Amino acid sequence: MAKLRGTGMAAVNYPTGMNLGGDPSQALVHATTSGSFVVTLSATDLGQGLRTVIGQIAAETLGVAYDQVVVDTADTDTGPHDMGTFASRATHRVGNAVIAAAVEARKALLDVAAEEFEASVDEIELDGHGNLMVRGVPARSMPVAEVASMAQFKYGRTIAGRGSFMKPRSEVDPETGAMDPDSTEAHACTVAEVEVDTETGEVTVLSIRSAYEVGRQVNPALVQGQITGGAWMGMSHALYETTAPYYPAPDHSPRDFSEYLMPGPLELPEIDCVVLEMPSSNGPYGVKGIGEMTANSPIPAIVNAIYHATGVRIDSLPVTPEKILRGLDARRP
Amino acid sequence: MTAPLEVVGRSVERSDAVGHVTGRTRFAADRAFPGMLHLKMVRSPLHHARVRGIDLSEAERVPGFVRALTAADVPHNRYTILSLIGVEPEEEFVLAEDRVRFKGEAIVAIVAETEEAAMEAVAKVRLDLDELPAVFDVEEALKPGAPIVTHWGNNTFMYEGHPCRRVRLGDVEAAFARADHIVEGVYNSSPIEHAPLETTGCIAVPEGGRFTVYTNTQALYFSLDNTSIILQVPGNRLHFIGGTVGGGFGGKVDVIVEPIATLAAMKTGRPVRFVYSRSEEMQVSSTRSAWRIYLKDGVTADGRIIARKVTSYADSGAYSRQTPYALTKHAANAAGPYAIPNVSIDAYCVYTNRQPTSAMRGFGVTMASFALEVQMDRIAETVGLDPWSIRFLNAYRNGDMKPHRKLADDATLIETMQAAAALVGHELTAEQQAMTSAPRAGGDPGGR
Amino acid sequence: MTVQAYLLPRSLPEALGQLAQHGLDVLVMAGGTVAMPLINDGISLPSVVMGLRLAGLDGVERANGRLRIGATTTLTQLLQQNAVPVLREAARNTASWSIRNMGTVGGNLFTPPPGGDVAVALLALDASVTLSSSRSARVVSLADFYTGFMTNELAPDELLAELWVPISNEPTAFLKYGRKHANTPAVVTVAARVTWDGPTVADARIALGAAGPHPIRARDAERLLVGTDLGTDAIAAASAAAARECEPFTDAIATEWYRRRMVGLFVGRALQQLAPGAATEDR
Amino acid sequence: MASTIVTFELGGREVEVLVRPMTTLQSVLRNQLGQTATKDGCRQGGCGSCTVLVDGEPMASCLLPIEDVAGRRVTTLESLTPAEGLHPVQQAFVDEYAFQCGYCTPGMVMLSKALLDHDPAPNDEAIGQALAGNLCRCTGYRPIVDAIRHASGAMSGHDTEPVR
Repeated sequence: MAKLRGTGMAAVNYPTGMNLGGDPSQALVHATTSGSFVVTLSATDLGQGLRTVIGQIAAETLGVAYDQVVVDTADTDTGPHDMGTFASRATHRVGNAVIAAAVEARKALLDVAAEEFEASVDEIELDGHGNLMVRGVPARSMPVAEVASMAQFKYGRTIAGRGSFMKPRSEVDPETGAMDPDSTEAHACTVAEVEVDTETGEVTVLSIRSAYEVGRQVNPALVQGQITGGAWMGMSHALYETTAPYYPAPDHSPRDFSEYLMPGPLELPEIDCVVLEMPSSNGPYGVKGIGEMTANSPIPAIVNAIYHATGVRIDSLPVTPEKILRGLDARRP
Repeated sequence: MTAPLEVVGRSVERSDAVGHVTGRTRFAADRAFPGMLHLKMVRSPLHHARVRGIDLSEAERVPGFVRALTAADVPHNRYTILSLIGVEPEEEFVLAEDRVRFKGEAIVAIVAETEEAAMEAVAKVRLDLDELPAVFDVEEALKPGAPIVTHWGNNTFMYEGHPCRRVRLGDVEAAFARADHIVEGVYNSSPIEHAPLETTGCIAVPEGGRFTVYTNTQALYFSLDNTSIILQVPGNRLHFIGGTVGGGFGGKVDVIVEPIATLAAMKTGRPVRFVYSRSEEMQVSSTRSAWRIYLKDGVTADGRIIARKVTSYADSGAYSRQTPYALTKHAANAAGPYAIPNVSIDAYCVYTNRQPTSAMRGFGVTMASFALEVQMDRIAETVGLDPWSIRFLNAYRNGDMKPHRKLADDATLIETMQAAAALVGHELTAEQQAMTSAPRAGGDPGGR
Repeated sequence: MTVQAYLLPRSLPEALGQLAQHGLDVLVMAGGTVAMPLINDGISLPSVVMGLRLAGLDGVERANGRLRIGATTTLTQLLQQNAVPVLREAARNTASWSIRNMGTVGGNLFTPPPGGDVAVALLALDASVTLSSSRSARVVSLADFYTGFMTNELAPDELLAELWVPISNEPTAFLKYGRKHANTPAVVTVAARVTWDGPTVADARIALGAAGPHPIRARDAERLLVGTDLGTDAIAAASAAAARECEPFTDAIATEWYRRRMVGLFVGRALQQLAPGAATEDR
Repeated sequence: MASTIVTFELGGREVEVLVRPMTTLQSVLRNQLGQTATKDGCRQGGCGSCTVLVDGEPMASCLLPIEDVAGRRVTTLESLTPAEGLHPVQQAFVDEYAFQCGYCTPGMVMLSKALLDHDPAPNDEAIGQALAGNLCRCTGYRPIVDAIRHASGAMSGHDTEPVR
């Protein structure tokens, strides 16, 4: 029994968002009289943590603490229009919309404070911990909650903001394909290490190590989560998954999780990554989308590593043990 | 933004963390309503067939049966997600009319008092089907005489008069003629299931002349607007509530359950629950397309790629759903993150008698990246370079024009590769270490 | 069909009586890990179901040189018994923890391939089963129990009540090869046992899972081992014979070609564990 | 079709339900008792999202007729969650970001709780073996394995830093 080891790499780019018929998102922000800010959206959270990062972006822009922001998503009676959560677009599009709404709401808040302090609005600042003050005069300070309450009960005003972001529609030139299909590009480079059993063709992925460039990480733990989960999904796509195991034949299509193969907790490789931040020109705080791309580079990196280990180049996914074994057989004297 | 960031960049606790670990997070199908009915679907057992008749008589006698819905009950029986943004033609049916084009296609919706009664009634619907020849391979589907899946006479989606999405930059044939090496590869993938742990589903509830639909869609307004079109009711009579989705990965952009569940709620005046079983999720719901990608590269002796020709076929299955857009997205990315002066891309969206395919995480790009990055290693081997060097040599930079004629402005491939090399301890040459993605001197060179 | 009645007998006689009364109309279920998914999905629409979980048929005990295993002994209970290493290995490699807490040894005999790993081990151990009806009880060798894909010796009025495993100290090996390291359907399962007469093999058992319509014996391979020293040549010959005589199938997990190849490989690997000079902990 | 009354213990309380024959424990919990922490991912015993403990042992509640549970002790995530704060396993899942969409999380927490009851200091192999029937499509499992190791430390009094 021989076990062969090999290393493979892949480098990829991935577009943020799309241009489908114009790609807009909207957000509304308003302050309650208790001083919390409600961000209202119709975008949904798929588990990537959209609500959390949108709350962070809103808090940053408003100049208040993260726990003062409530994100209310996914109700068409209350949330303004959104295209949906796909195409690595949500943090970028909704984030930009939320910044616009938060800027407007913040301005309304500062206006009330300025009036109350009898100061110019340019002199008012937020300390990020829930207080408004006249710059350089700590004595003239007031909690956001108090100003928000005053806006309603003393001045009869709303503290609210509207925001939208749209990537305009880009028609595709049918002859040349000229188009503007996305907003920015994130990048990844993955190195995978595998071990192949030459008698069974079985592949063990030993490690998946990647560098990602994602513009700006709003929440590094959530970025790490995408990278770790994506590396697993990429490995799963590379070696296991198919709804047509003998494509193009339609037979033997899996009906359940015992037939639909995916690696489990005993197949985990070492997963490691570094994340670079080179802010994009158009993302909120420089964000680029990485929700989708994390499954991409691991696939060719693993396939290239198998070639490096065995000399067998497999050009069809998934790379099953049988394909490798047949490839090894063809090379055996 | 020059001020230091306070909240952005911090790993704050997820706002849904406590909800998730306590099970209090409410998913769409975690709700129950008094008098709620259950919808189950009668599906085609054949890959391709003419529908001659539907006999509901036995099903109607099952205790708990409430009613059946067929194509005639659907006000606008066309299910074409992208019609919202003007993508034509309308070609899929909410419930099948005279023909079924894939195994699992919905034919009759059964609404019953309990799930068990609905399943029993489904089993008792008798279908009279005439099996038709079927096609399962993207290139077989394009041959003369292949069974035709669509209603317009061939098996490709038409892009403004072309059977494929085209990208053209420079002159690939001339560049092939002067290349030192021609490197070719054919790359295949098979369909992949999203496999979210929570299956696709919704509950439609009649409420005072309106319908509230609790759904796990990834795109509330896609779902609402499509439901409005299919049911021919104004959007203001629909109220869609989503929230946390139990895994999407693109599969829940399909708007597949809401229109029929809402119709059933309209017809019965009662809440209706329609949630896919796991086998429906596996065998009926959209998958990631299978791809076949032909790559032909012209390369100089020192490893520069001077021409790349890409011919791609995505297996859309029986209907379009989001796949026509996948090919456009594919075409914009099919040359990879490399500076190649001559590029020709033909990307075909091909119909077969397979379960329809749609969006999935990275769609249009994931399999392009697989093909391109294996091809890059082939090129490296052909010219005698290592895998890192071939990529550094050809990496795109800011200011380079991509094949779809957009100037690169956020390129960081070089920096990303440098970081990966450092992470794994791969030693780069001094030249590679010194490279950046900054625009080339003199702008985008025609003769780079 | 919506289930009209769920019978939960509290003893074997009660179960047999209910079975006699309902006959073919009753679906008998033990752990539910095979039947319940089909019922939940409306693929199986039984009117009357009999559950055996409370019928007192579980338990493992030694009696007269044999191990008696009650049919509804769960795989977890089997795993906790140290009596027979190969059964422990088979149970440990079946399904997931939750499913092992529910699935039963008796039920494993009715699990369609590529399932049924415990049955493979039992076959290699020359196990037999007691088939009881309200009229009588008969003991059938497991090797004679299966008659085809999802068919067997069980008459409509009979229940599989218990299993009998001869206790011996003969070396055994159990190997399951799947695409994952746990909770995985088998590409192939091999259980092997060798009886030595001094330095030569007196008798051998090689049982295969996922290599036929039900767990099967590789009888040609077994015969080829008798009289040999289980050396390299003998193992190679037996492996090749097993690969020839098995009847594997193609499913979502693997093709017939690949399974046949893996039968040869894993029969070889199992026999190597039993060969003289193999690491002693396997003996 | 005669309905029957079944009595069992749920989170320390005796509950009595009137059910049609062979209603599953999963269905009773979700549809009759409103305990929707127990999820519904496949009804085939294949995903682990409906894992509950019966007499302390993890089982797939989608495969368990409620009649079989009569008189037994059922523990769900609702019964595991303290009135205030979180169980150490829950806290470890929060600290390690051991979920994304959250749909597998209730089953994962129940399974992890059972594992640590049986083996207070499991190694990665033991964790992997135990978890192999509980699927997660988002995280790649690593954060879940880390959370269990972290919870193991916390519960044994050797409160460890989050692994991350």
